[in-house]
Amino acid sequence: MSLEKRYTHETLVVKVTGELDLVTAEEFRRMVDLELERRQVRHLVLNLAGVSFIDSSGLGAILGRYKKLKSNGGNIVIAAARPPVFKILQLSGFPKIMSFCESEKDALEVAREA
Amino acid sequence: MSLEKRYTHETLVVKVTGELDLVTAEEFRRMVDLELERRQVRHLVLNLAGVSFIDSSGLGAILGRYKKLKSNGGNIVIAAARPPVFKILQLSGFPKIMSFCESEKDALEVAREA
Amino acid sequence: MHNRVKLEFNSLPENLALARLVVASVASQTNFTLDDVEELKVAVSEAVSNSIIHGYGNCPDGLITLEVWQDNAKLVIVVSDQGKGIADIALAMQPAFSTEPDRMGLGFVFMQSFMDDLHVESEPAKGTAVKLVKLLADTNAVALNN
Amino acid sequence: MHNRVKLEFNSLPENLALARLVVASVASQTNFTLDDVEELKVAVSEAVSNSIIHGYGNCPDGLITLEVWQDNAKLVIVVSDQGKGIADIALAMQPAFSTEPDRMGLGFVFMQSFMDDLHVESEPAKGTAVKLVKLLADTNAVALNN
Ligand SMILES: Nc1ncnc2c1ncn2[C@@H]1O[C@H](COP(=O)(O)OP(=O)(O)O)[C@@H](O)[C@H]1O
Ligand SMILES: Nc1ncnc2c1ncn2[C@@H]1O[C@H](COP(=O)(O)OP(=O)(O)O)[C@@H](O)[C@H]1O
Repeated sequence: MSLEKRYTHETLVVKVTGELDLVTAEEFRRMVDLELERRQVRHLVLNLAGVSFIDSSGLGAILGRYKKLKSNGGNIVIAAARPPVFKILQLSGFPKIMSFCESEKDALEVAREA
Repeated sequence: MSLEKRYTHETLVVKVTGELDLVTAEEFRRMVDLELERRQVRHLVLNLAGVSFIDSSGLGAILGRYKKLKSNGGNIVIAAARPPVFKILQLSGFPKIMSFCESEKDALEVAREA
Repeated sequence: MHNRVKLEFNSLPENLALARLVVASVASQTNFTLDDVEELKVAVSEAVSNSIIHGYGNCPDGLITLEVWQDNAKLVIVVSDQGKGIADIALAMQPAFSTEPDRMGLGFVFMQSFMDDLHVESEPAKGTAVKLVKLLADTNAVALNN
Repeated sequence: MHNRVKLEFNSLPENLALARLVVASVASQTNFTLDDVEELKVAVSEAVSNSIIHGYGNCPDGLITLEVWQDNAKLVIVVSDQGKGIADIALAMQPAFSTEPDRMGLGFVFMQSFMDDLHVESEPAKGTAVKLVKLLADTNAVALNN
């Protein structure tokens, strides 16, 4: 798994590539939390276009970041999840608590207007 | 493994994609021999650009076709083998008995002039 | 075609990807769709993660066994450990139940959603075996009985 | 990191790709280069092909065991079968020697070329075990003794 990060308008954009399982969820958690400590982050846009696999450990890592941001009035916007990954996020009820967009561009707009 | 075949000037051009091992060498053997029976083939150009793996079973299948063609005054020209595949062909002495080319186009010319 | 594969490995999280690869590789020898294979990977990832985290408490010295077999009607996966076991299986399988505060309790939910049959055997201090069955699409009705 | 993985499978040619995957997956957890991994795949493919073709005479009911373990200095692979065995190991290992007319007798040559150490144990009617050792580049000198 690899992460690409950029920061714009109080929004952290993280592009994830690879598999999000027990091993990589821990890396994801560490690397995102480091950014959350370093900067003034309200919203997190997660571009999942490059994620080929996710299981409940990966979901747990996303949900953990959601809780942190929520307590500061922020949220997560998920962009470009592939069908099998989207199916799992949906099964877990994620669409009830965060927005989903087709593209990173749309996700950034949703974050900016939130 | 998959094969793409075309026929031009008594030369059969076969583009191989995938892994050439015990399982697929047998398919390769069957499919190439079918063409050799069907048509007037003097030379065989093997485009190996898409071959990601080869072992001695794959080599054996190529060598078997070589022997058939040789007995009719023909030969095999190998095109575009990737470095790990080329290394194995080299270790086995193939460059001593057949030509190697960078591209399928060059290989066709070598076959036409032979 | 009938095939049977058994993988034994240490309870290292790094072996999760390997367990998924083995299942995907056996499943792709059969007529499973790409979507089926993705779902099998999730189910096996949950079962093996549970052996690592819960069974062996994240200690890498435990041994996990993954067995995969298939016939013309179904693919069967058994993941087993000799770890700490589950005291109350029915409780453990409830959605959102977890004994770890930072986990979601969705492992069994995913196994259940993505497989046609799920069977858990476990004994405290002895270990846990999770059996997962996926039927081939065209044989959905007949093959659950063996 | 120390890791140990054992795969048991039927002598089906379709399982060759699986054996290569398992070795590649364990090797990629260590510092092996991509070229090293390619060579490991060839060596294991030759050993497993031999068990299928020679050990079990292409009958798919045989059982083949692939063990892979690694430490900081090397990767060790053992491929074993309970097939027909080798009467004269030294003869069998000679380049271009094969008991099958349409095979090239290059299997052991490749195993030898691509690995740092190769050891064959075999007994007629009992079976064959082939041990393959690959050292990590920076430890090439020291680690062959265990
Ligand atoms: N292999 C196992 N060994 C011991 N306990 C287990 C095992 N698998 C599951 N459990 C128990 O079942 C509970 C629920 O598992 P699961 O639904 O996968 O959720 P989670 O892994 O998020 O806790 C776990 O929290 C654990 O207490
Ligand atoms: N696992 C095995 N069981 C029985 N015989 C074997 C085994 N592996 C190798 N041999 C014998 O050793 C010979 C040489 O093997 P190898 O160098 O791999 O060449 P090839 O596979 O092309 O015959 C084989 O022809 C066979 O007689």
